[in-house]
Amino acid sequence: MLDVRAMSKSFGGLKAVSEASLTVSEGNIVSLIGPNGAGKTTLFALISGFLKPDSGAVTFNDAGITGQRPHQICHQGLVRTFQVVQPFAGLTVRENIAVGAHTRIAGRAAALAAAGEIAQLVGMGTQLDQSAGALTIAGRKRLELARALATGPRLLLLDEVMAGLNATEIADLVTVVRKIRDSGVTIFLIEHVMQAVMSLSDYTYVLNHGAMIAEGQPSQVTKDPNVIEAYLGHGAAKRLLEMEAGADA
Amino acid sequence: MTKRERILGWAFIVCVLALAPLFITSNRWIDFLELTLFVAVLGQGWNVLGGYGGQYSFGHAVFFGTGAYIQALLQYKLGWSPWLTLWFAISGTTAVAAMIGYLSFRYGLRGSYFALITLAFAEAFHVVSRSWSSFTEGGQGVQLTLNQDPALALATFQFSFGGPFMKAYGFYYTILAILMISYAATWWMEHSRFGAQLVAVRENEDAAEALGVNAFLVKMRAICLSAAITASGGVYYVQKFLFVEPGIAYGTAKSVEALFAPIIGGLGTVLGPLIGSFFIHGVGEIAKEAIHGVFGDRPGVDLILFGIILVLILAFAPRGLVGILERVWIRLKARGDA
Amino acid sequence: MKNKIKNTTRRSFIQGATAGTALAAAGISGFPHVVRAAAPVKVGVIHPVTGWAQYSGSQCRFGALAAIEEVNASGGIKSLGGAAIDAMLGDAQSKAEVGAGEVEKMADAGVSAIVGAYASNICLATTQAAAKHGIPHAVDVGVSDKIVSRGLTNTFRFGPGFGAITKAGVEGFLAVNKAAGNPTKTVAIVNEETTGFGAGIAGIMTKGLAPAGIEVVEVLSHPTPNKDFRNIALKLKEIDPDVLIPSHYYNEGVLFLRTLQRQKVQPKAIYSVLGGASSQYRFVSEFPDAAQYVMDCNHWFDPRNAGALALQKKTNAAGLHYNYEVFLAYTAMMFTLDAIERAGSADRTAITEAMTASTWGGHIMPYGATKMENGQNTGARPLVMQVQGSDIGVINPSEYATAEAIFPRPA
Amino acid sequence: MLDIQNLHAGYGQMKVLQGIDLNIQQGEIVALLGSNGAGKSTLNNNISGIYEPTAGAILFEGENITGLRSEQVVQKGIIHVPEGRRIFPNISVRENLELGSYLRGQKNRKANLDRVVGVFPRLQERFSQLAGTLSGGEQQMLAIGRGMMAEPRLMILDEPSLGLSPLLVEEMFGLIQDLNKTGLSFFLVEQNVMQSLEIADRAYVIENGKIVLSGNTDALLDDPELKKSYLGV
Amino acid sequence: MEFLGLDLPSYSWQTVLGSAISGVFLGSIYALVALGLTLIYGVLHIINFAHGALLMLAMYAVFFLWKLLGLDPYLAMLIVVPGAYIFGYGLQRGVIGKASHGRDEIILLVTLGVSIVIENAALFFFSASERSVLVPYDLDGIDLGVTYAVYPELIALGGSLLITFALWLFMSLTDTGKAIRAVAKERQGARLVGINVDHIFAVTFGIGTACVAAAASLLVPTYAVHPQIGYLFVLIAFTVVVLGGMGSFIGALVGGFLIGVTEQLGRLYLGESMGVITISVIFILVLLFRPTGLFGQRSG
Repeated sequence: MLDVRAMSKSFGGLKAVSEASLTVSEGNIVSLIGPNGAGKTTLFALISGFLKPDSGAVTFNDAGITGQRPHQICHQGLVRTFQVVQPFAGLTVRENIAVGAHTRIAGRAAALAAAGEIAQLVGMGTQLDQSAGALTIAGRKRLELARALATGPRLLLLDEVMAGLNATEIADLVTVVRKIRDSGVTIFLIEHVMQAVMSLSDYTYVLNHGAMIAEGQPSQVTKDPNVIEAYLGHGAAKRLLEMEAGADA
Repeated sequence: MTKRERILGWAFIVCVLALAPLFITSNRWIDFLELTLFVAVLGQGWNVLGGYGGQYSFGHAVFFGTGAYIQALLQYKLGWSPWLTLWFAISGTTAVAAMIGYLSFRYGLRGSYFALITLAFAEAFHVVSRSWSSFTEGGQGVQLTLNQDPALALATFQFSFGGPFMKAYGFYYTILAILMISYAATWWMEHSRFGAQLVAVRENEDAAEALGVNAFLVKMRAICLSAAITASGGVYYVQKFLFVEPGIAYGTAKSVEALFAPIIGGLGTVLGPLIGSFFIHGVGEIAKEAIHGVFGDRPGVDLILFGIILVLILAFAPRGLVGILERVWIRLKARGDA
Repeated sequence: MKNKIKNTTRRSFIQGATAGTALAAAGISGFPHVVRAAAPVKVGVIHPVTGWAQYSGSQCRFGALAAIEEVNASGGIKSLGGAAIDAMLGDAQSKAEVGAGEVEKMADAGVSAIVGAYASNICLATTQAAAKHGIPHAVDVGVSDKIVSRGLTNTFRFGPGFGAITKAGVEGFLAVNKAAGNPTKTVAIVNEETTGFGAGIAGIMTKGLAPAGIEVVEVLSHPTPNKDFRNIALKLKEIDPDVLIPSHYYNEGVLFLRTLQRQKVQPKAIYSVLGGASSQYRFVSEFPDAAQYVMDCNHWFDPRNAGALALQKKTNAAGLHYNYEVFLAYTAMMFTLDAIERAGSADRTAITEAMTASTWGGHIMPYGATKMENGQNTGARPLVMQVQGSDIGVINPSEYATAEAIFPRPA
Repeated sequence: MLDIQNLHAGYGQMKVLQGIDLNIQQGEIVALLGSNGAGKSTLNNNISGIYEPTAGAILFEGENITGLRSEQVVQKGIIHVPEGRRIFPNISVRENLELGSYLRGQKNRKANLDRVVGVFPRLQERFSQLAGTLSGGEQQMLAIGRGMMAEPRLMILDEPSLGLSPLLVEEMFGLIQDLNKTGLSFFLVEQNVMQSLEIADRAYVIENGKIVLSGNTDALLDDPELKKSYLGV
Repeated sequence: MEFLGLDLPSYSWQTVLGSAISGVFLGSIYALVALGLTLIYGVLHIINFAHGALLMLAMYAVFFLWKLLGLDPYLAMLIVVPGAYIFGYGLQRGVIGKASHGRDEIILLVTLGVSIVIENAALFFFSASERSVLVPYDLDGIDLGVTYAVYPELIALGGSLLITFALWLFMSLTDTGKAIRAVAKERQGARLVGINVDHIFAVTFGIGTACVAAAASLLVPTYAVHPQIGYLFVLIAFTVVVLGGMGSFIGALVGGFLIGVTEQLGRLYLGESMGVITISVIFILVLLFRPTGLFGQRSG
């Protein structure tokens, strides 16, 4: 469904993403992990049209979308959320979601009604008339998700929707994300919260220093020494192996 | 406020404005109301783009002036009926707005840069209107022929020499009609997809784009609607005073007047510019009367006050008078319920 | 503050005026006491006393109020049983629409006539608004000829319009030139084009000067305000005309003449037509060097008229400048009060009729008997003045002359 | 040296820190571990006076510094080298370093400058270059060097290894140890768990604004909880 | 003479050169006014609409010092410049900083409000009439052949170079200057080295205001003072700042000269009135196509 080929992007002298490729197939939950500063969000921005790649191509549903504007890409069914949540602070939750709903619904009343339904889906049914600026971090994350969902996407790019949430909130949101997938929306997510990644993903890509260093089933990926090094630092893999050896003994 | 309260509130305001002149025998106060409504129209023009769209224009006179000049020049040069020229004035100004909007938004000007470029356009139009004498009559301005035949008052869109009712109230109801149409248009916008997307762009352009909003197109529409409303103010001005010159049309006064009303009244609300206009003109009148007792005719008193009010509102009541009124209303209701 | 009137409140002025009348009445208490049964007559006085035209507007207001004060002090409107004139002051804030708004207020307050409103564009708006209510409106300055060419029956201009002034300017110049033995071959015109009052001057000048063999070699227009005259000075240096004919407002007049001085541009003469600075006492006192020998065809009082000189004294005493604004507004008000006296009524129509038929000759201007034609006083004419030393002397026409023209100017 | 008691803080209506207790002894390196959004930067910004906590207390050498402005905190000798370095990109490397002693250590500016370039000879090579043109590693050196110019007593290092290559990270941690030997205390916030635990004396693990784990680094290294929270296994 | 199909009047080279030189003089005035504006923009990202009003206020101060105390306008600088610094400092700290909530558009409106208050207060207290200072050396100067340069013009030109140089020295040599530049790009970093950012903001605004007061002293011998005088310069000063690059002193200087010369030549060939449109056109083109200006740094 989504195919990213040899994507590169530099800022100044710094290569933020270099030759990254990935595939997301329909109906899956695919995750993108990697340490801070690895270039994950940049890759999302490249896919969703917020940044223009230096080289590489994005294909979505067999159509090239490289270099298109974000709103055009959104209309084709690919929509992203932001790691740093970006609510329309002056609007209510319902109005926020309705902006997304307007992508497919012209009428104001219908869009507002649709917003209500989506809010129920992500568990914000009671907060509809609250000002978005007054939401907690968890509320904002849900709103971010709800708004994106309201556009009626085929593929949803979620950028760290779990970050900053507590265990119960994460568990709730994991359920919501599953529900969304089950309703037929493919999901591609950046996540730091490994529990979430492990329990949700069908497939995982690992990005470090802008390059893909591993991919595969989540359980396999976390055993990859490259990934462990990337996450826990130099020498970590060795130590972990020693620890495990010690534990086995 | 509930929807019902809002509708009732609007009905009340419309009735008061429509019937007010019938209870006011004084020309002075009708003139005061007329001027206030005129500024409320300019203010709504600004509000559509600045209040709802977050694009603060510092040169809105460019739309007022262009509307006024087209209205005046087509009558003056080609002898067209004002009822015909007004459509050209509004659509012509909209075209100018589309040009300015295209350049500004295509090249991604936001915030203070947008303010500066609108200012620059107003100045450029000012220079051209002043210097291109063969086309604009230059600094002398365009003076339309005054109709003194009461029978032709309606046909010439000039009410000063119409029948007693027309003479007294003709322009009042003209500006009121323009106000109603422009406010209805703004109301419609607020409750439409376009309005929702415009506000989304104001709040966060990137997030809006991510949700499928074509920010460029939305801003283009906003600047066009804004210009059309402002131009209709220009049409009224020309018909009322039969005169336009570069300073009136493109000077800073109109640009500033246009932004005072909505900011003080309440940005991004339909009612804001109207309340703001009434407030500043009311305060201005009172201030002038008060200062008169102490200093005589001294210039600038009302503007000093406007400036201070503007800064105070920006500092302490970013939602303007409408925000304050809403809070008071909610508190009153809470007390009533208790 | 130079302008005292500005500091007085409207109320205190009216009180002052009433007190003046009361005093006048007290002064003649030896005579049978005249009980003033007649209600005061309200006259509107609209000027831009704030905004860009504030200086001139305030000067105008002073002149108009001086006239009212004088009439009230000498017993009010006699045909109305000594009714006092009650001035209703309006501030046009230098904006046409505000001026029109002030007319509405005055219509409400029941004024019998309006005098004002200095700038042409404001006059266009106020006369039209006054026409709506049938209020006679005497225009004091407003030189645009459009003001009196719209067929408004309520509008009267006592002073000359732009066309008349330019024509008189040509005649005056030819006379001065001839007296000096026709030294002028070329002239250059420098005029403001923003408010359009200098527009059309080139055409009239070219036509008028051609028979005398004088060529208009260059017309240099500039906006108002204009902050730099260096280019114009440079062009003039290159063209090197015999005589310069500027026509603009005060501020530009000052800057222009100072720039000529700085750039050492020294034509045989500077002869302005409605030169904002040239024949203003303020300019002469602030920049005596730049003002020296400048000639100007402009509004001027009859220098032999005692009333004019009395007004000059009064103006100076008030710390104001005795410029055209003062005596034109004074005269326009006097003309209005004379019409009220003749009409013997505070009724607007009656006063309008009296204005139309006016033959008033008791004014301080060099106009002769009044004759209104479509609202324009056909006798109105400007004079030609020249700055000589610290004074401004009238040099043309000869019947009003107080000084001999110095032309060409000494190096 | 630093004693944080029941600290609550957040942004507007958003609560981030919900009762943090933490202390650092003179001469220690204390590490703070935690995932994105756990509240690490919020904690640092509240210590250094960028934000004001809503409740709780921060004591520095027994003195209550809660709610002091950042320049007052700097004056006390707490220097915060923030995440993302926050060097001044538009002025030269030298000027960056000089501004390090804007408030504190002004008198010994020259000597300190020599000391810093002694530690980071690379910076001297780039002295007149605009700081924004430096590479990521050099920028990190500059940020630490700038902090050293103020003669710090406690240095808060927020993600110093972010975006650095493994070799540079190694170098960085070695440096921290060297500086620590000169008596400087460190509060080290890192995602690079293993390496920071290797050099730190003690560590705290923060989750959702609360400290969930703390103790000596050796003990923590063997704690299975830690591995779980980082790799989810 | 024909240019791009337009039939332009032709002048002798002396006139054209003279006009260009006069553009340099005019440009030095523009640069003077723009210096403070660009400093304030560079750090505070404030497009200071009150700049013209502050210029006007300072010009009145110079005028009254001359009128009442007989103080030469250039000497008046010794009083006006420190006074303006204090006024500017207080204005930023007490009004603009407090009212603007740190949002660019709001700052714009606040400074607009401040300018309206100052301008109309001047109108209220000083009236609209023009007031001129006449210095004894008003007409003395140097004959450059194609044009005369009087001392007030030469002093203004020298002043603009000197003040630019002095500002540059201040910004590169003093800790405060470095702090100002540091704050311009990195506020949080500045806080963390102990810079009181609010104070630096106000200092910057103060210095910007002091610059405009110095400009006022240099302007007064040539230009009459009235409440609207600021408006005459400020729009052009914005153009200069945008052209030169927001925050760049050398840009302000070069931009000032460029605009001055362009305007004078524009007026020479297109007419005094239409000629000034060159300024608006440059303004619009730079904003659209090169918003960083000639010497501006890329933002972000």
